Amino acid sequence: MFSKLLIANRGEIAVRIIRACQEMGIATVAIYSDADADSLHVALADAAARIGPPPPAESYLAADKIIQVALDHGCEAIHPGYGFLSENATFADAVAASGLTFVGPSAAAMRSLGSKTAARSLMQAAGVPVVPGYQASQDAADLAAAADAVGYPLLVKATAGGGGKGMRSVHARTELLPALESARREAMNAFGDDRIYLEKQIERPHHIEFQVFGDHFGHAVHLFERECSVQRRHQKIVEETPSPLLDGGLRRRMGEAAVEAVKAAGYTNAGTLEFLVDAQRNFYFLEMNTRLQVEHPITELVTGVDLVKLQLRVAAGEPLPFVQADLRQRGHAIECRIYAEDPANQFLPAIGKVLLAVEPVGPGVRVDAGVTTGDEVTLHYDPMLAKLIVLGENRPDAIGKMRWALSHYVVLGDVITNIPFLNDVLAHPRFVSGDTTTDFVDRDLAGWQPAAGAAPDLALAAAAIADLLAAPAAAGEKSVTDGDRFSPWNRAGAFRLGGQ
Amino acid sequence: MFSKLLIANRGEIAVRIIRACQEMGIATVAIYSDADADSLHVALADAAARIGPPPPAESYLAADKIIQVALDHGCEAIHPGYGFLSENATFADAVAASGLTFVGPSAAAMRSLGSKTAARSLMQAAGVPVVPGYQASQDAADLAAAADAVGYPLLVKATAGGGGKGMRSVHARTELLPALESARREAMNAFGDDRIYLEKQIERPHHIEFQVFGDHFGHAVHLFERECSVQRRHQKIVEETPSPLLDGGLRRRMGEAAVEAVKAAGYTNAGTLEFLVDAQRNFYFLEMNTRLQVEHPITELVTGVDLVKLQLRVAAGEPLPFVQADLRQRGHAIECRIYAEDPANQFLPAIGKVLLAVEPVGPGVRVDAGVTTGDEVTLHYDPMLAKLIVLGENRPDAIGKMRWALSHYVVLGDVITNIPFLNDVLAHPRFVSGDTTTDFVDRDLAGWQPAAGAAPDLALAAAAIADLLAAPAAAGEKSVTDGDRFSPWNRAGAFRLGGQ
Amino acid sequence: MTVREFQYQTGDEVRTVLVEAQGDQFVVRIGDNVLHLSARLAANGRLDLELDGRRLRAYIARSDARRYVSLAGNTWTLQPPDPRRLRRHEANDGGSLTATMPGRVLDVLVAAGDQVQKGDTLVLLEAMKMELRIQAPAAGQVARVLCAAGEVVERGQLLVELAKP
Amino acid sequence: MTVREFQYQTGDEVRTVLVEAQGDQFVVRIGDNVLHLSARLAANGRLDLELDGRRLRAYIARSDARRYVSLAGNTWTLQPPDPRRLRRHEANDGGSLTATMPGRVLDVLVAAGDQVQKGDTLVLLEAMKMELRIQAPAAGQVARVLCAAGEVVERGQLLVELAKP
Repeated sequence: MFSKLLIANRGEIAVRIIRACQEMGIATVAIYSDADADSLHVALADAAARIGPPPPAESYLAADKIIQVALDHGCEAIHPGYGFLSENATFADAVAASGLTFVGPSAAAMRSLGSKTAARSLMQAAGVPVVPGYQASQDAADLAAAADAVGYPLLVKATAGGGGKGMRSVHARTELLPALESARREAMNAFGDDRIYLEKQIERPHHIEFQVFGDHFGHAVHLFERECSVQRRHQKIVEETPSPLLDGGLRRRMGEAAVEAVKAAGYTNAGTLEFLVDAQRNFYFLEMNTRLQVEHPITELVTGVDLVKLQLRVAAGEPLPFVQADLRQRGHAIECRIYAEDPANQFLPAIGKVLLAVEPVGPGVRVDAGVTTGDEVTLHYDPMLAKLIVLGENRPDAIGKMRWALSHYVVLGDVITNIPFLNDVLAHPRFVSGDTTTDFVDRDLAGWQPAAGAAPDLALAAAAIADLLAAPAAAGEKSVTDGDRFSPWNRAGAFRLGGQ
Repeated sequence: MFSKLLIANRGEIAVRIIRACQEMGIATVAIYSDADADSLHVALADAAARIGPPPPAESYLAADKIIQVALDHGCEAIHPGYGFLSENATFADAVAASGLTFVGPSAAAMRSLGSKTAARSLMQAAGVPVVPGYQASQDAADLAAAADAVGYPLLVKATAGGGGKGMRSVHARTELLPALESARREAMNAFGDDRIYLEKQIERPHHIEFQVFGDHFGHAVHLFERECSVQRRHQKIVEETPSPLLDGGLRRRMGEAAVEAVKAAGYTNAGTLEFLVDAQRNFYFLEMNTRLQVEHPITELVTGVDLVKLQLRVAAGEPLPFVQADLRQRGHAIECRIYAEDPANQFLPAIGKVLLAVEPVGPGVRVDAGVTTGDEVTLHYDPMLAKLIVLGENRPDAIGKMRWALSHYVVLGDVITNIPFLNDVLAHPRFVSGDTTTDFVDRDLAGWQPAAGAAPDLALAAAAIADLLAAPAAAGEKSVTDGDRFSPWNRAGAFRLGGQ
Repeated sequence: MTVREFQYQTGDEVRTVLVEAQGDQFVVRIGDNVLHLSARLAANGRLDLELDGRRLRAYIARSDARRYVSLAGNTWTLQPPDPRRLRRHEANDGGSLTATMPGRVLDVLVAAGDQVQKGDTLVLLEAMKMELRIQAPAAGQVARVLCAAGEVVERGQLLVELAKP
Repeated sequence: MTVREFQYQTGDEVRTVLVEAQGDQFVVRIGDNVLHLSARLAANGRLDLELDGRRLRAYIARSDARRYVSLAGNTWTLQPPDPRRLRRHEANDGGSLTATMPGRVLDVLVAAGDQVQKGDTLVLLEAMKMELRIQAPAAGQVARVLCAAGEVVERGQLLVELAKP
């Protein structure tokens, strides 16, 4: 096993990896941009190195600098987390070339499976159904012609993409060119690669993905599915496993297809095959993520496997410690992504200081947080504060536990969060019945507004009592009776601002 | 299901039950003594009622008052937790007589199985081996004669006992009478019942217990074992499951014996059969605890069953939702009891204010805490602050996780904790090899002293920097140079007390 | 008994709260509503309340100007009752385009005097690797451009003013 | 640069700590040891330290008189350097019996002037439902009894003084 490892990431996933390393006795080196000098992942690591200014291209995407830091600190491996450099084959090559271990698949496997377009070709060859699309050319005229052939509505997607970045939904030919341009710019900015491709939009699908794992001895398994149909802006916000849609037969067929694909490609380490499943339970391969997923914890909870530790073990050359038959799902897990964003305003990101974060604590409740009390949410990165994950005995139990946990998750400050929205998602009849498709949020929660409205009297009373307790009447302050309430004396309250 | 429930307990178990109720939508009523008015279980409940002054007899053992509070608040059930009234059949009868549901076994089953002596008789009749002993008389002369027959060393135990209270180890005849007297006084004080009995001391046994559960439809299952051999003052401090001692065959035989006993007695709800297992893997029934155990979470983590919720469901008349074949152990769970006590001074209780408690947070780490930042540990009750519980993929993984968690559990204040001791237990070769018998702490950790000793320079530096940051030089304070360091000006530090 | 007065703005309303304290018992008057509460400040910003036998846990945080209250899973931000603030909000009529998220101005595609059609993109904003188009809500003429490429803008900040056609 | 001086007692030693601060950089001198640290106070009493490229997380709590430090899983209590305190500790010679835990005195079984044998129980203490016997460490005569049944005593409080025989 490695004795020292660099984490080429930030936020909750860096924290998650650092903790796994600490348990395994692996020393950790964190990296940070100027925006993150005081953040949690930096505080928890054994050592930390500044990489550069806030923009990702100059910090968390600065491959050469990051590798140099790893070498300078005597690291033996680099864990890329998700996002940033995690699916960058050039980076994986450079890591290997510098004599370090990249915790993930080989660059070759990454190229053949990680590229959305190459993976589609590979799957088609292996007989796995794929979503109809076009990926032959980057030329605008070719793309326009192909779009007509595929038919609208369709999706413009970034070849190097993930997390909904560089993705645009196009409903008519007139929208195509602006969508191509905007998607390319966003893709270049996020991944340093502006290639795009087209994909037909499947009508109201479920988004269901399979976790796979391969080792260096030719063994591969899947760790079952994750249902990720609750999305906004093409990005998952609630995930669960098992999927309420799959039955044993479909689960087995999809899992076997996933394992076959992984074995055919000689894929090692953790990966995820995303599928769309339509109303007739046809499944279509969508893309492969050649890295750890954000939503990996729900798989950990129902399978009992620590995926980050397994990544490290497999990267260090250990064989998978189980075969497919050893694995089974137990209980029901749900993850909610706690974002700094405003669900009442197109889910646009919010920024500000987190003055107080109180994470829920209880049996079966797990919080993977990257941001906590005192931290600043800035413009520069993904606005996810934390992942709230629960394991229940079954789906209703897990929903009850998640609603409890959401109601007990306190985030105070100028930063707006999606917690009240998530609570309404969990309470929605379509979610409760397990009948969510990827258009659920757009269709059924359009125009969502927080129920809270103006502060009720009890909240005002609480604020006033807290203000009073924070600044009790000064020793010299004149005592005033009820009748005197408008005397200037009792206007010296801690929160007396402005006039009436 | 109940709509409102009273929790006749305090501390972490009251908190645990309140949280389960909140998830299930059951309103909660807490009770408290004057010593607990500001404690966590009171803060979390939907309503709370003062019962009386701190002594248990006037508060948490005041059965009539507690039942009256439950009636006044419109409760439908009472959960007794563990300790206090949880194994008091008279209380269970009184609860039932007042029209409320007692969350636990019937008073009849409690009498036949909960009494240590009645249970021994019942087990003997059912062919389950019991530890040789004497329980025929309370007369001192009879007991002395019986002690000679059983042979020394032996144990004096309280008939109503539990948690090591009212228990004395007697190595020679001269020690018997003082031990009887003292055990009786402690038993009377703790349980309101001063009856005692004698039991032969099995040489260096493992203490292994089985979790059982019965419903009102004649179904009963076991939820596997808990290895509880790490004890001090006859009280468990570290528990784990699976037991490193049991193999599949012994586990099955013990589990079947446990289920048979439960079925024979018509036992309902949660219970635990404690066994001693000697070096030859003979097992002897020791006693039955007719309630939830402190260490129930490790069973929850490896079986995926929420025992508190199951208690509530079974008490409300629901059938067990599984059969024996559905249950299996997955992973390895360990619990450490975090006590306010001084392991370097006979594990004697410590008191004081917890100025800061920071519980470890991470995947597979669970903290069931009853005491947290700002709480006062008083003289009056059991000095357990919290239970630290981890679930690992296997035993070495769980040990690594527990050591990580112990190292990240911060408790600051005058209150001394056993955390450094627990860390040394987990690191001990006998624990690591799974070879702990009930004399482990006394034999292998006798004379334990904390490694910490006097504060190292880095700790002093941290204190000084914190003091400086807490009280930076006042605006009017004269700036002094290095050469002036002994000028009175820079002696105005926040922590300047006394002279040299 | 000492009475303290506090004022908070929530939504568009300014509310006056009068508090009398006696030990851990409080009488709070808000308009005609009189609440008899017991309250105790615990660690970590938690305020334990009891009202008519019902216990509640509030969490309170404070910045210089604002109060943040969490109660039963909901969160409210209380503003200081600043009349200028109120007026500024009201000034946001349909002819002005404000930043709907905090971010960096990627590009300004119009200049003062330009004629624009409904749906035309006026400004491109970016934050957290996400791009957002600020589009014209109706046809009109650009009266003023109040931002420049590269500038960091706050949520609600005025970016472009349109003159009605 | 401003230098501040702090004194802490740990174990039996009083240590003097000199701290120079410049922003988040600190030079700490303890005896001959000079530490160059960067430090930042985070939420919840956490102090993030960096020393020679190694990052450490300390937690600090303070009462009126004491400082409590947690570092790498260990905890230390720092006392104020009070010379009277030191003397009182030293006065605890073998002839005095102190409470080994805080608790309530259940019973006092001896009176001043009594002859006792080694192992005789002098006082019964009780706390958290646990009973503890305070026994004579050697034969001798009871010089003074300093507690009474029902009294609540602190850990370390003198209960009985024995005169050496």
